[in-house]
Amino acid sequence: MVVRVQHEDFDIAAETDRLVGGRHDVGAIVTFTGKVRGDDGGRPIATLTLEHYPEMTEAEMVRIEAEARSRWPVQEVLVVHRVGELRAGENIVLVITVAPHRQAAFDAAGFLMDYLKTRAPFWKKETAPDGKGTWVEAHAGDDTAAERWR
Amino acid sequence: MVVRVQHEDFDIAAETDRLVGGRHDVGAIVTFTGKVRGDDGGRPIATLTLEHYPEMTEAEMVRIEAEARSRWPVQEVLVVHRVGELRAGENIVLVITVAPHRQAAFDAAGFLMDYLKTRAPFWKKETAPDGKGTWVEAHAGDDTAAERWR
Amino acid sequence: MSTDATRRVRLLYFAWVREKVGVSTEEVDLPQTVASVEALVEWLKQRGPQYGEAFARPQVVRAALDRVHVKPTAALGSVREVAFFPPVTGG
Amino acid sequence: MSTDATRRVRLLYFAWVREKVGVSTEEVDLPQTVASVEALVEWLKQRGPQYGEAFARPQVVRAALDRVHVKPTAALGSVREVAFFPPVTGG
Repeated sequence: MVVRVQHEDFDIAAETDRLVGGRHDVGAIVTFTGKVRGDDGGRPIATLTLEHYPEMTEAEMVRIEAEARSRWPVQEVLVVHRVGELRAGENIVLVITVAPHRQAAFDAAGFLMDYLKTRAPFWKKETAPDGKGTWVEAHAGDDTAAERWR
Repeated sequence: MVVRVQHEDFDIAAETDRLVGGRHDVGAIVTFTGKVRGDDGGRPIATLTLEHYPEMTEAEMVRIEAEARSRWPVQEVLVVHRVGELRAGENIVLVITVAPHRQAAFDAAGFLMDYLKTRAPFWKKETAPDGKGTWVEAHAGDDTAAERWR
Repeated sequence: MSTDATRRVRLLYFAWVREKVGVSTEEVDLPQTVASVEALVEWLKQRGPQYGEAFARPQVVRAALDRVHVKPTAALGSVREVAFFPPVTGG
Repeated sequence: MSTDATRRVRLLYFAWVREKVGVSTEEVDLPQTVASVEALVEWLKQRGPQYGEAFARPQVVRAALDRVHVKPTAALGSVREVAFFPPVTGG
């Protein structure tokens, strides 16, 4: 797997092409893109600031990748997570899974997102248009979603 | 929903941008791309020819869309299905789902693919490098996958 | 057979069903006595050997009435378009 | 306290835990008696009010030992890097 943490935006088409360009053994590609919404439960959001723990991110993602590969016959997996200050409407995270058949691609992508949400060391702070900052609280629903894979 | 049947290839980035460009209420985008593999269970495939029943495709896809929208809070749904003669490595089908949160986008995309596979009136004929044509047989697994949503 | 005892129906065939029947579409005047999808299949089989080939394994041929999937026992009613095809393999 | 009764550990803080503690990282010499994550939290709380604030609700602060998620009862062992942070909110 490739895991990248970067401030710059990602280009889904270019990333997909890098994984599958010219290959004839791929039947299914799933991409997930997470974006900054302009409000969170009615509270307006101007920017989202993402902080992370770089050394642990890498270690944790390697573990998550090994888990995904042991469960599903995926050919390629890519995770790109942005950090720093992002504006409403911008991309946050990209997951791409590539497999011969669709179910493995769908399941692995869902699994990676659930694990990213509950295990990867990233934290989001929302800043309202008036400058007030609020750390995003974890959703109990994310833990429940991740539990599905146990 | 937009459902398009066309011979020409699709541009995932352009289609995604058309659905979500400039919006600030989108949190999750899932894309599924199905591709022509160069072999089917060891049998080499040079081209795949897709035939369909145009008037029924439209009617069936409208029904499938209504079902997906009644089940999940999706903001946008797009299905593009190619027909005619496609070569190994080419795209066949694109599904894009757009939602405020990831689970709806994942579930709606999986549902749409399962229903496309089992209900949309398309038929695939594989042609081997030696010119021999074989109609693809339906997978029992696809019916099982579609049953999950009942 | 009087005209008011038949109705004109458009038949469509797809994939290998089309290849075996030899045409992709035809118009037929169906006797009123042909009242269900399975009765239509039996009626077609008497029209020529190509239909016998196409419907040799009737359980693997699916049907749609006016563009809606139906079972073999479905009543034709006042249907205008009947399609026969193998299990779908799109996506 | 003799040197061989302590070991040097690197502490990292993230998100609002970092904001409350006031630094993102520090090196501390831990007594050998501080043997678990929860014992380390208690030891930190005695160092100053900022730790008391950061760990006011210890159940919502998570920890990692050498970059692996652990429970509060986990033994520190020969750990070199301990991180404290709120439940993660990435993705």
